[in-house]
Amino acid sequence: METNLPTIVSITADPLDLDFLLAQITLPTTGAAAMFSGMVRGVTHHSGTRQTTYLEYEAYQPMAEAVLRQIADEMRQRWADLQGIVIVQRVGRLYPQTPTILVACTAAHRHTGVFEAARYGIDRVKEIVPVWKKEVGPEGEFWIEGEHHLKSGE
Amino acid sequence: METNLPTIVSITADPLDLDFLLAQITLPTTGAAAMFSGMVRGVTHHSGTRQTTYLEYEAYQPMAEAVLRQIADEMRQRWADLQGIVIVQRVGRLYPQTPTILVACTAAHRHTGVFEAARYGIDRVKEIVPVWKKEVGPEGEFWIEGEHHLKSGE
Amino acid sequence: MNRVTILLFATLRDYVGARSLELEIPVGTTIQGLTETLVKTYPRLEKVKDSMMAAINRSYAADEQVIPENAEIAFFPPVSGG
Amino acid sequence: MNRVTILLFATLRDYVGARSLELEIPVGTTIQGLTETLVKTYPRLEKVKDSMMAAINRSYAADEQVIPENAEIAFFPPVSGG
Repeated sequence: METNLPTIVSITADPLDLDFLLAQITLPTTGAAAMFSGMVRGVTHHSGTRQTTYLEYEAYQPMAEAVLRQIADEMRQRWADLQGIVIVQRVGRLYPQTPTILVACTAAHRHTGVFEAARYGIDRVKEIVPVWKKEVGPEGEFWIEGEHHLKSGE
Repeated sequence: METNLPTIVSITADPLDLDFLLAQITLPTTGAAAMFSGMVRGVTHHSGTRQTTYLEYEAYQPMAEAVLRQIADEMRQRWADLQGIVIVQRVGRLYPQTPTILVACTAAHRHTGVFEAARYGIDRVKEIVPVWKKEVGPEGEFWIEGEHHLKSGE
Repeated sequence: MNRVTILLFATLRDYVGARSLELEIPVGTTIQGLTETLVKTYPRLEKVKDSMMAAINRSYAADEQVIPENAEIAFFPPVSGG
Repeated sequence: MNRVTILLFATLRDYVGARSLELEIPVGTTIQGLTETLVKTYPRLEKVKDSMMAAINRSYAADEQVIPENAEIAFFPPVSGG
């Protein structure tokens, strides 16, 4: 694994700047990037319709950044052609239609696993990164709990 | 197929603004976006190393935009949960590390085919959109030809 | 006769030496027929004619397709966008 | 005795009523032992203790893991980021 390949992981209260972040992982040899972004839903259709006024994201920041780095390492182990990786989780009070996370990875060509790697990255973020969100809406506020219970070794 | 879902297709000489384009396809019900971006490689490793000074992209613009719209329709037919779609191809003189294309699609959740749809979109762009690029480097200039020969019905 | 506009892209433009041509062709001419006419006039097209793609009025057209009146025809090599 | 810092997140913070605690625990205490101690002191944790996750010094820790000296322990519910 080359050590000079860019890996950017961060828990931040700042807005996500996709163009800037993508530029950070675009090398002279880069030809392809796959990205995933999640947003706050203002309206959720799921056994009825729920309105969300905002989400309040909280992180165990130092551990969360360490786990993001672990996920980036897992991506590199599984997809050896990856060049740059970005995993940035935004925290704080986030309103509907605001991007909350970016998982992005680059490679020389698109048939190198970039799509699978980005998908793996967001799946792992939702499984193991210590971040929680409280949903605030017209019917009050409640913490959203993940469904993933860690197995030993994760 | 709902008709008020945003579909943005364009052949443009302007820089791609990912944050802006993503916002255009983020609805109140949107929770996930998958994106693909391609960039100009300055250095290509492929049976030796090739340097690229810049690429000159040319399009048969009205047909290219019609074909982009056709590809967006194909994506919607295959992945019924898609909300917004962006396919923007940049043309003109583009230097290494510059994004040349964005294919992006949104949905309420990530397990809706957004990754597969974005990948399908870029594959189709490379197959059927009438755009060509001339590569200019230290050893002169030459047109890059695609490898896809259309079958009847495409 | 049928007056058509022919647009040429990428390498084909270099081989023909023009971005577009205005041509009078017999009514009933197919894409294949027009291709053969162009190859006779511009012999450099000979080596690429098997990979040439054609469009009629901004839609892909097969060799056997008959060219309608006042059509906008385009010829181009395999695409390489993205 | 071993002096440790305990950090609490999300619902657990609400149930305990604090973001962090400083505690003296017997040397050799495991995560499971500390969890039981906390549940006794803060009975509202009872209903969530089976889904509580723990970290020692910013790494996930299993129930049987022994807590080292001066450790930073964290307890939290299943994560929900992204």
